[in-house]
Amino acid sequence: MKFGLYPGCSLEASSREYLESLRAIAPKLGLEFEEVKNWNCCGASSAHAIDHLFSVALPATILAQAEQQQLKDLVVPCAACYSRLAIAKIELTENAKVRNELQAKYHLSYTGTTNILTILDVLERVITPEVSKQLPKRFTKNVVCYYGCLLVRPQRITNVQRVEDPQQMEEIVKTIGAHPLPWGMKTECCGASFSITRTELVGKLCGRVLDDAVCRGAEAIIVACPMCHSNLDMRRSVIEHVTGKKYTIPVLFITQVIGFALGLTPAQLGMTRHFVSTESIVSTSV
Amino acid sequence: MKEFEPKIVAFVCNWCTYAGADLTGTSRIHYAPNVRVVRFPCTGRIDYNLIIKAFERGADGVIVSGCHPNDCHYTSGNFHARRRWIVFRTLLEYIGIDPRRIIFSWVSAAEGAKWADLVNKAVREIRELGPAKEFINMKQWYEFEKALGGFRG
Amino acid sequence: MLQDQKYRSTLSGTLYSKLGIHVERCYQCGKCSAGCPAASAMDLKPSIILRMLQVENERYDREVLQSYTIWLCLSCHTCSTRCPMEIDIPRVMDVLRSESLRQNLIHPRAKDIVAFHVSFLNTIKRFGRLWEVGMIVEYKIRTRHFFQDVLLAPVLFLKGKLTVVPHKCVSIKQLFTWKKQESSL
Amino acid sequence: MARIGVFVCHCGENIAATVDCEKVAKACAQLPGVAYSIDYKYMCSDPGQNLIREAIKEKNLTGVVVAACSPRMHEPTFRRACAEAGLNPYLCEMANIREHCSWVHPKSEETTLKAIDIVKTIIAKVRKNQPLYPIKVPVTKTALVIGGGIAGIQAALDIANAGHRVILVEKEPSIGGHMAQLSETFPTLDCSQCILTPRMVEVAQHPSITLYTYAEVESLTGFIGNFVARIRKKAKSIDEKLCTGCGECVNACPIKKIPSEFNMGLGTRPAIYIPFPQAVPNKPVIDRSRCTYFRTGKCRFCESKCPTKAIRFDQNDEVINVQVGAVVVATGFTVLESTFFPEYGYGQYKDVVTGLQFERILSASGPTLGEVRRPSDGAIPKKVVFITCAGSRDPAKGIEYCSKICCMYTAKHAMLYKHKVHDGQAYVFYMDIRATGKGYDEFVRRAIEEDHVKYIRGRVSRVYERNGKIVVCGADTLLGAEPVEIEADMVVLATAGVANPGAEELAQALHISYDRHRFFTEAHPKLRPVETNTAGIFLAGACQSPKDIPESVGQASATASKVVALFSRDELTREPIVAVVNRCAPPLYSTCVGCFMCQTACPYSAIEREELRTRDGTLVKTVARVNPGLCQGCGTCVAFCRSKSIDLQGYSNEQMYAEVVELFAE
Ligand SMILES: Cc1cc2nc3c(=O)[nH]c(=O)nc-3n(C[C@H](O)[C@H](O)[C@H](O)COP(=O)(O)OP(=O)(O)OC[C@H]3O[C@@H](n4cnc5c(N)ncnc54)[C@H](O)[C@@H]3O)c2cc1C
Ligand SMILES: Cc1cc2nc3c(=O)[nH]c(=O)nc-3n(C[C@H](O)[C@H](O)[C@H](O)COP(=O)(O)OP(=O)(O)OC[C@H]3O[C@@H](n4cnc5c(N)ncnc54)[C@H](O)[C@@H]3O)c2cc1C
Ligand code: SF4
Ligand code: SF4
Ligand code: SF4
Ligand code: SF4
Ligand code: SF4
Ligand code: SF4
Ligand code: SF4
Ligand code: SF4
Repeated sequence: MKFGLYPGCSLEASSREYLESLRAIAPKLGLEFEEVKNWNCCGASSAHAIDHLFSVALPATILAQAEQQQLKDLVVPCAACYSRLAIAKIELTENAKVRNELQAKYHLSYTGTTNILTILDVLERVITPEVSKQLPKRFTKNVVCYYGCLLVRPQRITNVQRVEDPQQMEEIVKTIGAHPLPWGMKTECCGASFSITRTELVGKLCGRVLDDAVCRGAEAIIVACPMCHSNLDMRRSVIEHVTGKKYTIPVLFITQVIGFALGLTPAQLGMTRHFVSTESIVSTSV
Repeated sequence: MKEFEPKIVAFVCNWCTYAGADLTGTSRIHYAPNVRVVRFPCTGRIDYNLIIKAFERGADGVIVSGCHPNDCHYTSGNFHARRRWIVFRTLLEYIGIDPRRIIFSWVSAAEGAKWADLVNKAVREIRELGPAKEFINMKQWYEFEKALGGFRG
Repeated sequence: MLQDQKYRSTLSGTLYSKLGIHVERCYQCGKCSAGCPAASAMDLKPSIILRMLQVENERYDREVLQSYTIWLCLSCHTCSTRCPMEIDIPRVMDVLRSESLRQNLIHPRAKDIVAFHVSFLNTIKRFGRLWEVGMIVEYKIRTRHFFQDVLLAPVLFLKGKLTVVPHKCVSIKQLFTWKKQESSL
Repeated sequence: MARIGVFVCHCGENIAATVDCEKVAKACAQLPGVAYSIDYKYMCSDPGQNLIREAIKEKNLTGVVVAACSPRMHEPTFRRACAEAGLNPYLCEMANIREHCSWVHPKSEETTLKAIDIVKTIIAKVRKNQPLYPIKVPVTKTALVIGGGIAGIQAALDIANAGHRVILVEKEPSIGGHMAQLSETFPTLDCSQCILTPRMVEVAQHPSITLYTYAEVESLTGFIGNFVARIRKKAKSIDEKLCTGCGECVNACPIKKIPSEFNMGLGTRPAIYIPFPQAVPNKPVIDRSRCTYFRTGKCRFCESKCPTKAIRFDQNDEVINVQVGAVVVATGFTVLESTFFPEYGYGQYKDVVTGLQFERILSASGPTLGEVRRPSDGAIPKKVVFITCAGSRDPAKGIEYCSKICCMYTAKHAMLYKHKVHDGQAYVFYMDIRATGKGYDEFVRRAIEEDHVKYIRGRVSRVYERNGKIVVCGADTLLGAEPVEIEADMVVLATAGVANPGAEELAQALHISYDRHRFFTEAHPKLRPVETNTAGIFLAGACQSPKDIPESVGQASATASKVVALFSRDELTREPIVAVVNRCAPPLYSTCVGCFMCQTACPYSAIEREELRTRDGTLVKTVARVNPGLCQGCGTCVAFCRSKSIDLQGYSNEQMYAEVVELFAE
């Protein structure tokens, strides 16, 4: 199955293990990616914090490029980028004023033919019951799936079912043998882009997430967003400082756990890049 | 020179606007004498052919007024009237009647003053438009009616 | 007419005429403030912001633009997802931020957040993509938070998470030239 | 040639001060068809009316125009006078030269001319008036009451006690409705069962009431005074005549774990069951969808245990047609379930319950026998949070209205909880407290002041489970919207009152209208609150909108008085202001082309289809026919008919055109 791919900035830098693991599992799942050429940053939370039209212009440039490459389905692994692109797509298709303005200024000819998909949308399609039966390993752990905000909200953009208690990630991890636990922090915010400017706030919000995960008996937190990951993993010392507690629970990208079940090594999946050791979970899995 | 005094026909419903106009009387609020009231049970009863007829016979303006939305004595007659009016409006110019000559309003049984205002406003506006001398091509109108699928019995 | 003019000049007038957001709809249930992850750190809770906008007077409009809250909003959409009156609060915050910037009413404690956004956008402006090293250096210069996160950097580097040379993409240069000319909403 | 009499009234000075009445009378005398024209000081006085009566006789009048005050004031007076003199009353009309002329214009030539114009148009109309005769329809003096909640029970008893027959149809195995499920009732805290059960028994024993439980109305045809209802009596699988209600069968049934509807899923029942101990009738039914015998063909334990051999596995549904003269719809409402609330956990948490479930928990006959114990582990909850407006006043959830009863029952719940768990703490999150009945606000104040229930103004954002506690995240909007987090043992949602699942279908079967929330609509919100748009069908209780018991009962008695008033006569007389579709000689039969535009327009579903046939029975065409029992005379159909085949008596096209044309006649 072939998809367009927009990696986004953080997948090339602070969360490169996400992209590495995605690229590692792709051939085994029959996935092929064509990257959007010469892509630019989507603007993340800074552009719309400052200027709305501009926050549409950045992703619109990406979408126009994707369309030029005739990428019908564009997967955007970063939840933040996904959200920006999806919002821009809706603005461009529904708001004629914005569309015309952008068209006039940069001759962006975006017609809205590209579907924008999250990583979950893609994995859901390829991890069929057949595939799951043939997996060399099983990831039989108690896990909690953490969606954060942007994979589910605003619902108008994401069209996700059960917005307060989504099940898409759970369904995927179940097929590789994991036991997803019900928990209360699934869609709470991790502090997102305040990682640098308000680390304390991030520490507090992530503390609640880790706390609930641990209380429920989870052995790992599964995520599908680089921001969630870096806040929960990289900012662990801040979290511990704010909450005054120690947490050893590892945070894994969904692509990494799937990679594990496909028999890839932790190094191939970039797990060595994590701040919080994944040793425990990898060594005790079968 | 004496000012032009328009002749205006008001098609009103029995339950709201007619009663409202009664209240204008009981409150002794004076207003322009140019309007003649024709009473209907409901604005829903008002056939646009009657409006055409009024113009054909020399009216300079027509007021159509009934109950406020949701206040209709017959629950929905006024909605039907409104809907018909929207269609009718587009046909008016076709037969040579300035749509501004028809004034649609809601006057409830408690709005005596509003009735007086409505009449005065109608007289003022239609006086500005001048006498209705536009040629009314009735033949064209009847053809139109026929084209709409009906026939005049 | 005068009334209309006055209405348009208030923030809620702007929100309504430009975006169709009707702040009058807010009936002050407080559900947004109740679920907002950043509320505890905010000076004015989201529902209070809405209330102040409803009043439509200069003083409150100014206080709103000077608030810390608008910069603390994470755009997490928790509030709007649950708001019974379907008010797009994060979008309101977007507008308030750009208005606060335009009128230069930024809350003193939020200056570093603004600096972050500017550094971020400057990096994109220069390279088309985010280059974290470059951005953080600029941010630190702008805010003088030189020592924040210094311990993190070497680890990041060791983990291969910091790139020393920026990736480049130049196709969006023109976005910025245009942006300078008219920073409209 | 018409012979019309014109009577111009001075109304003392009221008219004569500005209008030259004599001149009006003289001008009218010149008009074609006018046989007599006179002015007089007070037309409505006895001598004035006499003047008319005598003129009718002496001058042989065929029509009367009284130029005086508004017809809304004295039309009945003068029509009666005409009738007394032998003239069909509908040949008399009034010209309003007082409210519409003398009172609103100064004394002037012009005012008099306007008065003449006004009288002229009415004369033109009267020239075209036809004698009309009041419509008479016979009345079947039996009422159908649909729904056996408190509203239906009250209506049935009131009608039956007035001496009329009642058929009460209830879809569940027992009557009682939601009131039977309640613990104690605000504002007096009397026990619901105690005040309801005697009424239920009275219904069962009343000689004039026929009770059909486990039954539904499938369709209703006919019109006021003359309805035919088709009722499906679902098979109960027992012979009610033989069954003594001993309950042996119920004990015998091995299928015991079916969630009990009556206990809102908090308890269980067998496949053969009596919904609750005080049920009326107190006889079981077999739930065929759950019964092993009906599913697999084996079991019949109940049958073997029945001492009177009353079980009937082979019973079929029975469909009966009944003739009734009036219908009272009292099918009540329901409340949203907690699964409706994503932010409160989609009903996943056992200790997040609805108000109705909490009623069962509080009820002495409920699953916990009246002890407050939470569903998950039976522990006594020490901290209970009540969340009001759950789903109500929430346009995002599609319900913008206030459910009206929940503020009150929440105060009641918190109070009863405190009475039972003295060391417990109750919190109520609210947006507004709507306690507008007699003694209602005092009741809420008591909860706050005497029972120390903590009221927090704010809407809860989220509820989730943590370490066996239910965490409630709210904000106190009276403290600057400061977030509040409470770790509760139990949460009660005052979920919105909504229409019954089958409300729409029932409304369609009965031809009554309903709003976008599927509550049935009244004919007029202020002045006809218990009637529907369909004459002869009335509304009682919460099927119209959420209501408390006093209101439901009040409305039920109001419907009963309407029904009894209807039944007080053998025949119904109605104003003949109704529409008619023309009929003419063959080969045309009618100019109606059968487009049925009129049918789509009629707000009262008064237009039916009629097949016109030749003598030998071949179909000529299908045309419209107005059911005069249903038509209210709005005339909307007339304006819709392009072939001008339907006309409104009293306001016919001929009459209306004559008025308009006369205005401009030279
Ligand atoms: C949690 C809660 C607490 C309350 N506490 C109080 C209180 O303390 N005091 C107070 O005054 N009020 C209280 N109320 C309100 C009270 O329950 C209602 O006012 C009352 O039940 C309305 O009566 P009803 O007969 O209109 O409707 P219902 O009680 O709903 O009865 C309707 C009946 O019609 C039947 N039915 C439905 N559809 C059909 C059909 N198609 N054919 C035949 N039958 C049908 C139903 O089975 C039911 O028996 C409370 C309500 C709730 C939800
Ligand atoms: C400011 C205001 C605004 C309102 N607005 C609305 C509204 O918008 N919509 C709405 O639905 N309701 C409204 N209401 C409520 C409405 O007025 C009442 O519901 C309604 O008038 C009650 O009617 P009633 O016949 O019970 O009492 P009343 O209207 O008070 O009539 C009682 C009659 O009895 C007479 N009377 C008194 N004592 C005696 C006696 N001993 N012997 C003989 N006769 C006696 C009185 O003179 C009076 O004529 C409003 C009320 C107020 C005060
Ligand atoms: S949730 Fe919506 S309605 Fe409630 S206070 Fe916030 S903005 Fe207003
Ligand atoms: S979008 Fe902003 S205001 Fe709304 S809940 Fe998130 S942080 Fe709070
Ligand atoms: S009939 Fe009317 S106008 Fe004449 S005296 Fe009586 S009230 Fe006055
Ligand atoms: S036949 Fe059905 S109702 Fe009777 S005992 Fe068996 S399961 Fe129960
Ligand atoms: S055992 Fe027979 S008599 Fe007794 S309740 Fe059951 S059916 Fe009725
Ligand atoms: S009655 Fe009270 S709790 Fe119920 S919807 Fe109305 S305001 Fe909310
Ligand atoms: S609208 Fe006129 S022609 Fe059509 S069905 Fe009705 S009566 Fe007949
Ligand atoms: S007059 Fe009104 S109620 Fe009567 S049939 Fe016509 S539309 Fe229906």
